[in-house]
Amino acid sequence: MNSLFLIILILMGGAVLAYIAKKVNPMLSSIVSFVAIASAAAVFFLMADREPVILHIGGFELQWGLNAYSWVFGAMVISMATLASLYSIAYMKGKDRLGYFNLNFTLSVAAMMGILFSMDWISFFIFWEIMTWSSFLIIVYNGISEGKIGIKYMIFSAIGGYSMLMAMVITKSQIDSFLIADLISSFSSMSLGLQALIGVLFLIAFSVKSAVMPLHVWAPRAYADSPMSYTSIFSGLLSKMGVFGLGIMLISVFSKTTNGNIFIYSEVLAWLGAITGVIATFYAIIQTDAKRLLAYSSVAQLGYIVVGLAIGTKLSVMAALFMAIMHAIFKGTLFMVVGAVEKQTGTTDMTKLGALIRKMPWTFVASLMSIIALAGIPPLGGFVGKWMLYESMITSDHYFLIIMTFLSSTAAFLYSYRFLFGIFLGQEEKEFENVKEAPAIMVVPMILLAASLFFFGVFPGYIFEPIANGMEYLGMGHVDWNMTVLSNGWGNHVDTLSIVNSVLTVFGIAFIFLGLKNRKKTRYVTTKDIHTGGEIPTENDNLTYAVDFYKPFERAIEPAMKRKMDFYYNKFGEGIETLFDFVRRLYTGNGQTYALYVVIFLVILLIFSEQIFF
Amino acid sequence: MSSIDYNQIMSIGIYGSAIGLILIGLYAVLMKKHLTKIVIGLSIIDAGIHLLFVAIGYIDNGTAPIFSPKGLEMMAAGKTMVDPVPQALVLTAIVIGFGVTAVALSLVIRLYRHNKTARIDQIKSLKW
Amino acid sequence: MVISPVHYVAVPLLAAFLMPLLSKINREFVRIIPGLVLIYLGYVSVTLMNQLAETGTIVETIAGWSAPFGINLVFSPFTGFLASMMTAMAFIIWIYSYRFKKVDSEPAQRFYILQMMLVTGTIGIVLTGDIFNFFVFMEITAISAYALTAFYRHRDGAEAGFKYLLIGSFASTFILLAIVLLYSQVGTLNMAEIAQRMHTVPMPMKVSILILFLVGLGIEAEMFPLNGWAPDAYSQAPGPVGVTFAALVVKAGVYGLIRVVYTLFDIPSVGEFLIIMGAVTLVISEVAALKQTNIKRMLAYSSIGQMGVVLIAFGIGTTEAVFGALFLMFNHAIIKGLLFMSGSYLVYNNPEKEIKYLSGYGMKMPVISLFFSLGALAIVGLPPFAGFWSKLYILMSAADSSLYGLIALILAVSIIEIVYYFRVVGRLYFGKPAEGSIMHKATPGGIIAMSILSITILVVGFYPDIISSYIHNAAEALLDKAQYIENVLPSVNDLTQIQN
Amino acid sequence: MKKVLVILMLAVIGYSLGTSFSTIKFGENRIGDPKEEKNVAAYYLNRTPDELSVANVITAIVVNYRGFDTLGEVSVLFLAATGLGSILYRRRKKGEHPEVITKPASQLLQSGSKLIYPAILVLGAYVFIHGHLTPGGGFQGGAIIATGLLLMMMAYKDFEIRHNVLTWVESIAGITFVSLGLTGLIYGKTFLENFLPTGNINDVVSGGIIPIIYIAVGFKVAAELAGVLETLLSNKEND
Repeated sequence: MNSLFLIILILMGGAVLAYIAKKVNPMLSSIVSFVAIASAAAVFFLMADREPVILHIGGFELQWGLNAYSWVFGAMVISMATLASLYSIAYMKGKDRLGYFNLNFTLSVAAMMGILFSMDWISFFIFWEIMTWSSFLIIVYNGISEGKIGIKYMIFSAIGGYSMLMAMVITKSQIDSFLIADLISSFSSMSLGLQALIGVLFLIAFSVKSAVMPLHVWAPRAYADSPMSYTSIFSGLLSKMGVFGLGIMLISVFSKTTNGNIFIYSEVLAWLGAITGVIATFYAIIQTDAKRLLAYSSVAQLGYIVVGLAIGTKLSVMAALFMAIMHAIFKGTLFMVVGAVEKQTGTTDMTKLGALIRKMPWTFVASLMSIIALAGIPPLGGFVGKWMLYESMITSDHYFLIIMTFLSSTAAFLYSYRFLFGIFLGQEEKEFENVKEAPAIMVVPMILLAASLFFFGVFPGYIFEPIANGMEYLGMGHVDWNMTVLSNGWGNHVDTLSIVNSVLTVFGIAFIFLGLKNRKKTRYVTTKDIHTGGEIPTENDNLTYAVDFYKPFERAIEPAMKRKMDFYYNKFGEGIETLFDFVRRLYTGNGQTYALYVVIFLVILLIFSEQIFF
Repeated sequence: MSSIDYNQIMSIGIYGSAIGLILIGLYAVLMKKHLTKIVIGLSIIDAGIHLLFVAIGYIDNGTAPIFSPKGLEMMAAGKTMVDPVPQALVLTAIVIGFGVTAVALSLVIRLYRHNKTARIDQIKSLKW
Repeated sequence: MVISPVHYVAVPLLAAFLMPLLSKINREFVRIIPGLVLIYLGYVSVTLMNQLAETGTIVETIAGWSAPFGINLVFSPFTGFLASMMTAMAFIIWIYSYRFKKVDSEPAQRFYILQMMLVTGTIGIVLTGDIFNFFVFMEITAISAYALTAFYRHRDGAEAGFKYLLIGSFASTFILLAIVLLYSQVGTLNMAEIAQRMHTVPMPMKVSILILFLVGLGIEAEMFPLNGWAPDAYSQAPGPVGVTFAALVVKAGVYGLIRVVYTLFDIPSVGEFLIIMGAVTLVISEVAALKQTNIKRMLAYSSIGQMGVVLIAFGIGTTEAVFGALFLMFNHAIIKGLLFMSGSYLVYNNPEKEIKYLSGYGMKMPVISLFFSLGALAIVGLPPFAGFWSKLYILMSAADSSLYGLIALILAVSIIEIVYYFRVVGRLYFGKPAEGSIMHKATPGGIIAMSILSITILVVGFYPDIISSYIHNAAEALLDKAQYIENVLPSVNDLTQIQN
Repeated sequence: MKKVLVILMLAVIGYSLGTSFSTIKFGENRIGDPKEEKNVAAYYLNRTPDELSVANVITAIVVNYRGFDTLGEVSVLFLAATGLGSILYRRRKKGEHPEVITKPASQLLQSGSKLIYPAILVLGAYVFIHGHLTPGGGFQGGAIIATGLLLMMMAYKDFEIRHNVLTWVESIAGITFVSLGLTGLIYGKTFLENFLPTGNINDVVSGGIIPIIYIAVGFKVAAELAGVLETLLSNKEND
């Protein structure tokens, strides 16, 4: 059997088995799901063959295959998913409807792998939609806000999915083939109008999943409301499917045309990505809930990735793909961290939490590493990506974009700090006295991922290699890379290894110094322990540092934040519903009116019979 | 000459009255508020159509399509038989019309009992 | 006895006449007999479909008079497909309704008779090759439908039944009038012969007849603005009857419309008319469905909307479009059947059938809720369920005819559809359970019936080829008018007369 | 306003129906010479006397050529009766008589109906037995008989048609019809095909299965109409 087929089969079968296993034992369900994903991962890494497999379904020829480009994403998806499902065993322990959860969890992993294997639009769309509804079913799993965010997610996904469907049937009618390769090769032979139409439709489709403004409004709540073990792949991987599609469209398809219209799309998309980055960063800063903070931060990060893809030079695409992988890892880790915190303390509100560093040290280490990567500080992975992105923007003269990106990535320090401080540092709260470290099953994936961040930060070449192959497959030509050295357009080199060495040295010295200095005199107090200030706090005062953490900043940006995109969408939706409600009053309930409609219809047909039928 | 006139008069008379019946029935269905009157309107429409149907089967100087001794005699006298098909179909249509009317009346009874009124514009608990 | 298409009508009728007698022996017979009849008809379907593959279209004459003179039943790949589908669906509905009502009271016994005759009428509509016979079967369907709609006395069944009857009478009036005019023009009632002679009819007359047919059959096919009766009837009829309406009766109406437009008449501009009317129907009904609070009405409007899509596809009229339309009819039968079945159980003890009382039922009635959710996913056309393929084919055919605006419209409306279906699904699983709602445990028959439908949805979704060859033959048979005429009237070889 | 609209619309419908029918000449011979068999009507007129030996062509059409329609028609009646039963069903208390009317009818009606009731029944029977020879047939005869029953129901408070009897009559008549059709399928080749000798035209026993079917139809129609009338009449408004 073809290994691709086998992978999908294992995952789908695992999904169904997990659902059935729930009837035996809830725990077993999670384990089945993990085993399925892990064995799929084993098959993927050990024996994935790149021969396309052809299926005949419904009169269509479906092709599944694996190429260098999809391998990059496939490796990322399947390994992240394995760790997330391992984490999920402990995280979901004791919750209701585990069968339901694991079914959808495994299904969405299967769907993602399916998307990456698809070489034709039909299977692409099928897996795309499976991914959509399985993730929808998980978003509503917690039942928060009575399914409203679920509906929003579904509407936006449907807009995206149906844009893709429309684009692909139009493509089919033009070139008589559903193969992605055929679209790439014959895109330039289509008329200009169709090129524009198909291009826009595909871009909408992929932008929705990668949460580009103004199609992003579903993302923050959807990320925050799902169970964290799923969010780590929802935000880390599902959104990357949009990036995957954008890569194909922006690089392979659009580059085949010579006219300028398509260029505008890329430019517009780059701008949208940058704006998304800025806005989402600002929103992330003012969140008090750790989940929301991370969710907005995800949207912002996706914005950078889109910018990189849209600029479309070798370096920028490399940067975007590198950041995509890094983002999957660090954001996956961070959501796992939040999940662990939520599991142990029961809340993710940063104004309540604090000083968990001593209770959950391993979790802290993992989150520290990820936050460093997120903020783009060397020596971790995020730095390399950002460096390349800036450099590519400078070399391609997108100066204004640089300003925006720089603004948002600097502002990202604010929320990174808030996250770290709000949860792990500061003073202790009484109610969290007995909090313990998360179970090993949860800690291990987090630490593994954090370690990989460090590793890839030091040796980015291990990621450059597959990315470069992928880009070559997409038709970008050869890309220059080195295991530890970034070469840039000016002839200079950025040697990551030496940066790492120097940073480590500085850290090491500082650490030893601080350790020696504070050896014995540390005294830990709770937030209520402020008698030195002469005040006696009441039981209900929330004195955590994280309260009003960035108050001046919030006040500064408040007017701009007041009107959310979301607000306009809601108003629009309400307006539409009112209109629709009005329309349905056509059905008055009076049988005679219906009879009158029939006669009116008949009379209209009789009067205009010549115009209609002759 | 006179026969043409006669035909025209007959055609206007018969078609006209049949179409008239249909229109009267339609008017009753569309304008009358009482359920029973609406049912009567439906029956009137049916009657008009049946009349039309039989009328298009008529042939000048036609006789009933029955091969009884009398009928054979008339045929020998140069009369043709009228088209039997519409008559047969109308028979079916009448019976069907009866069935529908019966069901309609029973529904009217039920409606009257349920809603304590027989005015169609007051019976609209199902709407939108 | 030789298996022939006439069994589809004769055997149920015989059973219907027998049932009042047999019920005096043992009341259980009333429930069992329809099932036995439908099993037999299933056997007939299988035999005839096999025979069809060997010999081609089966034309069954009645009373020994060949085609234009007697009535005939045509079992072509097209009608055969529909008849077999309806038989299968009717059997599933029978399983579902087996324990639906206790047979202690007289109306309960009559329920089963009426239900069986409703099925017989729809199958007769599809099979007959005679326009007046078509009318008769339509009335059989209609009268049993009126009576069944008004079956429950504690609901507003009578109101819905009366509206249905009022509009349905209009339908039969217009169709009968059209038949009168048609007979006066072509002197025959056989559909094949009418098709053959249609080119002799002067244009204004032809158009008048067509308009009457369109209005009359449009009522049965639930075309806007002729569908005022439909939501009421669907929502007030007993559960199994609602399923029958969605799965069989509407299909028969659409069949009639399509048969008239495609076979009887030769006016090409009807295609555009159907597209426009289909689009209007689609939009208005889905819009009306969005804010429904009554789940059965919501399903009814959704059903009408789907018929709009079917009309659009038939209006496009290419082989691929017709294929898509027939596929959608099949899918709609199984999926909407599942939705109505599970929906009826969900609101069983809820006299207003309000959606808001469904909160949290996913925990209390997990199996039924799962069926409903599966149906919801499938009906909006999400892969990998059955509904996706038909939607894909219809969109592809629209794209081939360069109707991009239409594609956008269908997809935009699908988003509305997603909203209201997923609202219900979300509420089922994630709303807080309402106070004091009483569950109704599903009968084993109900579970079996819904399982069969769910499995069909999944199987067709994953492997549509299992059904697509039949549908393909059906689409070709429908479009090949000359072949139809030749099959029914073998003596006429002069095909030059036929204008396509 | 609505009235004006409706009248205008009716005028349009009337106008277009009128123009349609003005092209159909009243009394025009559209059949042609029956011998040429140009259309179905001519065919029926030409073949009926010889092949079916039925004098009344309409009966031949109704029962044989288009017998399938008639079967459908009978089922419509059956359905109407059944449907009525289910729509208007009321649970009766034990031993309670279905009271048809509240006030007793006048002496005139009572005596008169007693007098003509047998005559009506005989007339009805005559009409459907001679359906293949003279105008009339099963439907007409059945309707006549039902009229007689209606008369009695109106005249006498305690006149009751036993429900069981109606059920038996209508079921057996219906079964006869379908069984004859199926027998045709077995003996001949097609449903409802005539398998009996046709006899001589204008004899009472002629036309093969046609008279048998028509008699069955007569009984069925009578039983069903009576059933419908009984259901409608016995439905007092007291619940």
